[in-house]
Amino acid sequence: MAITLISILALSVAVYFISKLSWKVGAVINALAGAYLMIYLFTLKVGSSEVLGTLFGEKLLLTYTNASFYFSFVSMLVILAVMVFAIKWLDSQKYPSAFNMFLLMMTAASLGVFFAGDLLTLYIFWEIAVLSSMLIVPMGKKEARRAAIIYAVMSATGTYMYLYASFMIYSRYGNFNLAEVAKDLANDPSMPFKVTVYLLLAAAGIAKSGIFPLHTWLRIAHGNAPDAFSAVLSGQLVKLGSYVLMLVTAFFPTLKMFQGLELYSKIPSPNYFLLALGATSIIVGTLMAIKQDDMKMLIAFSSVANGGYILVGIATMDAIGFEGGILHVFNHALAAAIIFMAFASVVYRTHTTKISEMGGLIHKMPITFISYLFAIISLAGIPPMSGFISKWMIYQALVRKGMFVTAFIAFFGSIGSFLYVFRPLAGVFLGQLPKKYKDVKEVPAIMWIPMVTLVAISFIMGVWPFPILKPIEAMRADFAISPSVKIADASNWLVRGVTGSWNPVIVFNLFIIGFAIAYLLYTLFPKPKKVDLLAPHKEEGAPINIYTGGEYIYTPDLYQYNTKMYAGFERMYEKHPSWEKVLDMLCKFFHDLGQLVHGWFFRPSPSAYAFWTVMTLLIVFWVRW
Amino acid sequence: MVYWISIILMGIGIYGLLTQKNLFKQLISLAIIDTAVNVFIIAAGYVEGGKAPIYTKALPSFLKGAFVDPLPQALVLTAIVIGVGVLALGAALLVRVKEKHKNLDVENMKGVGE
Amino acid sequence: MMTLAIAIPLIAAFLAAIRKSWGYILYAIAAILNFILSLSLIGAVPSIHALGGWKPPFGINLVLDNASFYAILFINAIFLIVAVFPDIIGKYATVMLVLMAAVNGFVLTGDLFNSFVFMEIISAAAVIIASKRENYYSAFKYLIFAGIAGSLYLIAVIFVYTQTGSLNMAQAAYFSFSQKSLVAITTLFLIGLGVEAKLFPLNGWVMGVYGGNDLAPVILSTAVTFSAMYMMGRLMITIFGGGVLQVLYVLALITMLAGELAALYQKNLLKTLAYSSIGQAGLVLAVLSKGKEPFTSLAYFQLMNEVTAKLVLFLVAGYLVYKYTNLNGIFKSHKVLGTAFSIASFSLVGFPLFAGFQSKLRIIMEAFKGGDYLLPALLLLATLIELTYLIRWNVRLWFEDQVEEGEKGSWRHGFVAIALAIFLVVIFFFPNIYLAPASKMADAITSVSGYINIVTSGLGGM
Amino acid sequence: MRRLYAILIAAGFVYMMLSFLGVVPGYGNIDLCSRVSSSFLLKDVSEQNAKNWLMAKGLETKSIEKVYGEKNKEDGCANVVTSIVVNYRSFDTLGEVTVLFTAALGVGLILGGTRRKKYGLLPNFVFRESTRILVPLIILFGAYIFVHGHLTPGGGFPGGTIIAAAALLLYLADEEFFLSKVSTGALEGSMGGLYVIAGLLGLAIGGYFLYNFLPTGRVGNLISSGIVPIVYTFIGLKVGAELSGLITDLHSEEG
Repeated sequence: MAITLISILALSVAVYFISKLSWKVGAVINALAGAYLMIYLFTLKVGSSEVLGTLFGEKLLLTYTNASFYFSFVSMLVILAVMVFAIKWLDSQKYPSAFNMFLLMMTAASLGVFFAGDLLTLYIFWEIAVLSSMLIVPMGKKEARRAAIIYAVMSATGTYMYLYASFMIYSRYGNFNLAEVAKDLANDPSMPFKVTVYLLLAAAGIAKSGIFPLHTWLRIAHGNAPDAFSAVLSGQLVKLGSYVLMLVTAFFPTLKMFQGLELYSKIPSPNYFLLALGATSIIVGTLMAIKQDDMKMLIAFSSVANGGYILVGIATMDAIGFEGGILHVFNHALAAAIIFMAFASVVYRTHTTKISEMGGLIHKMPITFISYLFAIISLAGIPPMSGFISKWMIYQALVRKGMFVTAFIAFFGSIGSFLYVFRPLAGVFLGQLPKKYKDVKEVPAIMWIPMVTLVAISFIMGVWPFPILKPIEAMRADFAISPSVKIADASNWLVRGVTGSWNPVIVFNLFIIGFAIAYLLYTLFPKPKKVDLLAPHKEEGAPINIYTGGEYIYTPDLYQYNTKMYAGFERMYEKHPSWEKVLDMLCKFFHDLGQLVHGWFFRPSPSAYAFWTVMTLLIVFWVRW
Repeated sequence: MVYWISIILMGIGIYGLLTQKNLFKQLISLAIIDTAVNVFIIAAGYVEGGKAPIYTKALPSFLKGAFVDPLPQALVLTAIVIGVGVLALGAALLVRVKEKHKNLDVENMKGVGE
Repeated sequence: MMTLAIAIPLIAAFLAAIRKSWGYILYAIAAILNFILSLSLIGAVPSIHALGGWKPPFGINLVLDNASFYAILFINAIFLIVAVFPDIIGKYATVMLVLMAAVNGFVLTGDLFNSFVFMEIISAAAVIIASKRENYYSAFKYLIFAGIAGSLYLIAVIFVYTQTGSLNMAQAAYFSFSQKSLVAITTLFLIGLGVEAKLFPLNGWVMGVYGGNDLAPVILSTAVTFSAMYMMGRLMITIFGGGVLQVLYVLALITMLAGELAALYQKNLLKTLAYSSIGQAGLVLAVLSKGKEPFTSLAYFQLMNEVTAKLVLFLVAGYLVYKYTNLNGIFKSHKVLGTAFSIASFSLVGFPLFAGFQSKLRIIMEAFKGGDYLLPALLLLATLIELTYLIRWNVRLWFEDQVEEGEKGSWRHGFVAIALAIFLVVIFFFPNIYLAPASKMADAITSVSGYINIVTSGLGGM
Repeated sequence: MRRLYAILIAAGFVYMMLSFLGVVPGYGNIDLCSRVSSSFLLKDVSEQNAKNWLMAKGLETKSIEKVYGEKNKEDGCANVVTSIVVNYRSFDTLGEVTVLFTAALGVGLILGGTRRKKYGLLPNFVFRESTRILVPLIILFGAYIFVHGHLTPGGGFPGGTIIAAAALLLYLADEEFFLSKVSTGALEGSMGGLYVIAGLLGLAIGGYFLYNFLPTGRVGNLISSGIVPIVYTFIGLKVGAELSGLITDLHSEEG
């Protein structure tokens, strides 16, 4: 493992120089490397471990577990798709060589995070992943420069808390090794220490997966990053955060650690705290996503909400909830990746991300449309796509635990997701095609093939989820979360829940039948006639004799139905409190503090220098004499 | 006593640095502090009734209490020269400051933003 | 032999005064000779040189132990690197030669008054260097600051003399001061050295001096800072152990945060980096003030990393700031410089794969081992702030839309910057390149009896 | 208000220094035998056991010895301050010279004029003519001071300063007078270089930098104390040249 990771890291630098000669070759090498890593994952044996090197007298350990396999597999699925996608897409970019280098570097580093056997290794790879991804972000739109900074700062906030906690652990147990630390934590008598460490470690995951207090970077970073890279950000990089959250809540025996702190339904209060954060993220993400006019920001907020689902699922520490949360990692990764790639395809052709400026692209880009359609079905959790199964599992757990408020929030998020995923669907693909896009073509095959492949995988896993549930079950067994319960029952085609079971095959068949009937009806009924938005006018933007409410219409664009699509609903929370403003205030505070320091100590005249010299002297004298 | 004088001189120098708005006066205040330190050093080497440490016909040999400590005097010699160097450098800088910022008064200097 | 480290640049400086046009060539020759000389001194460690043949404590002696050896090696290496840039040095070659002699003397000397003299030469030379590019007012402010500090330092020296009866450092280290006199002496020394060591709130000059031209930060934030930090360790730990170390710790922590906060606010590249070097100095001082072994070596390790990174940053920044008026996206035309700048800033922040990671994480680890939970927390907070502004600058210099047409860059800058940047990566993988010297330095600094032994046993030696 | 605070702070500083004074022996009440300067006075540095000194074991008490007029008394300076400045602690003096050199250099770099600054004030006839008479005398006096530095109060620094005073007088007396910077620079540079070379010669001959390698003669004689008068001559000329150069810089303008 060590050699592979290091050589891929080294290769990434080589790729830069190769890409300088021809970025296409670089992109192909990237894709080949990605494919190799994908295959490599299957050759590794679970449980094997390797020493990467030594640092500060501690061994840097790489351990390959079921969790590593699962998360790496999901990551590689997304990254590989994007890498293939990028072979063509990169010609619309300004920095193809650097993109190739950092993408490959980030890939290796993320795998390193998943393989890490101790806290320090995880930190190192984590930082490399953050750094390399942070350097891709500003290649996007103009706003992306700021996005990269916000991303770096938020991420570092979490990471440094994590680092602090790691060293707290090290100074107490003399060990970074995850397995050992888990054991030590289980037997540690000091509750404040455990809670502190738990929350600090989780902070890294919270920052990375965009859970509530540190979620604001997602909107700006995902929304402004290079389009295809948003797929990696949202589909893969955010999952690093989920991985850390899984480590601290499930791998560390939290149930045992926090015995006596149970708050509600046998969930310890620290876990419950995370769960509450997850629930908050669902609300915030959903409501904010509905408001967005920029399709990428919309999906960015949906990532916040889905990160919340994952966290809620994992934090329940219930067999089915945990599996649901972990399965949701897979589902959301795929869905988000497809959606962002579909958007990237749209932007590749139309050069805009504003929903209200588009429409009717279904006629021009049907394959992209189909991919997007399937992805949002999965994202919104509608059968028969795989997205439904994970959400269903999370609901099952919440209901069984009797956590009705959280369950309600989860349902609410689900309904909200119908609203927000429909907005780009209607605004971008359906409706009227603006005249300026009448020459738009479908993207080349090299770009739609990865999308369609991911759609197919997501679809198949929706019908037959047992292959992907197998490693999840193994993970659950590793973490000893109700090991007696069996959820995936492949022989009976059942996913067993608490209040009932889910038979994806039957449901799929029913859907196929329903779809067949619907299609039949569609073909039988007379076809609708295509008319212009404002029927009698001849040229776009030049209405003749069109009026409504006693006035002529000069701006027909505003009468486009996807302008302010959910205005009625949005009005209900128009004056919502903004967390971003709070964070901005925090930034301002530090900035002002800097100004204060600058003005008081660094700017003034020699008199002030004399003053400070003497004052320091006097203070030292006063303290020490 | 001389200690006191030197320390009070230092205080005066610091007072000057704190209150004077004219840069040249501040430089002079710095020179006052320098001088005060020199006085302090000389005082640290004084022996009651001692003479300058030079052997002459009248004082041909080392008697206890006959000479003051010569080392501080040597140090002061060095310190004075250093003080002169600093003063000259500061004065030269002030010539240029005056040219560039039009004024030596801290509050009326032009172009000293940031 | 070790006197030559001072004599060579000094005689070169005097020669350069005769013919101004020889300045740069003499500087280059002296820098090369001095570097070779300091390399060859490794055989002479540990030894002393009694100047004029007068034994310590009567005469002045130079002490070459592990600490001063590695310090002058590092310092002369920096002077050698700077010698690559005749365009930066310009007509300041003579001053640079004096500065070289003074810094070497400051590090090597084993006599308190002599160290004062060298400190004054350093500050005089530094003031002149600071006045480059008409930066007169900042230079004047620095002069006032250095003047006050020098006076206090001198008073402290005299205090030591009245107590011990000599000016020798080894004797002062041996002498058992009363608690009160120890506090008085160390307080005065703390302020005296604090100005050069950029201790809060004595570092008001830094912004103006480092931010005012391209030569001052390159040499003052590296070689001079290094010598000041060396002297801080020497005086506060070896000679006057105890004293006001706790006060230094608190002040250093404030320095760290204040510097980083001010850098966050700053909009000018050179000034941002100037503040950043204040913050870094605070970190080094805080670790140094622990006064115990693993910390001392880590402090010097961190210092070496920081100085190397800062050298790259200031070289690149100084070059660009005076070439263009608007720096947005300028790295698009200067890719090599940009890469070096980014690597150095990442190293400063402490990202893995770069040298800063090694030192910062070790500091955190040792602090936790020592039961100090405050230093790591503040260090991480400072790092967060540092990351914010460094990333901001990196993004701006790389990705903003370029306003000015890029010109052809200077190969000297590119070569040196990228070589040092690669060196920073190498240090991540082989930290012993810096860590071994740093720990040897720290051993020499923390061992009081070792220092006294070198001086006593070296009596009569070269 | 500002002044009140300033007074308070200055008073605080004075109070602090007064408290610190507690650790210093009282004024005039010091024991020279506990300080190294007693050995400088006795000129028995090389006979002292330096190790004992370092270990704070104190001075080996010796009987009172006649110094003046004796031969081969270590450095052989009658003026002990000079013997410290130029011999025992000659390295400090080298540093001191360097400070002055740096300052002169700095003033040159900062002001950097190439032309005499004219004030438009014509000095009167008496002043101009008397200056012509005085200048050689002043220079002679300066030379006397630094040549006799090892016997009488004074030495290189005062001597050099007196020589520079002659230059100042010339500047004041004559609107046209302008010393060439090349000459002062060459003088100070070569004198400084000679000082270092003298030190290096000591290193080559005696094994120590700044070693006094000449016979020291009889205390109190003009030709005595080895390299001390020679070095003081270097210093005197150097300081004179430097300060003259400084004055030149201050009286010059660009153009």
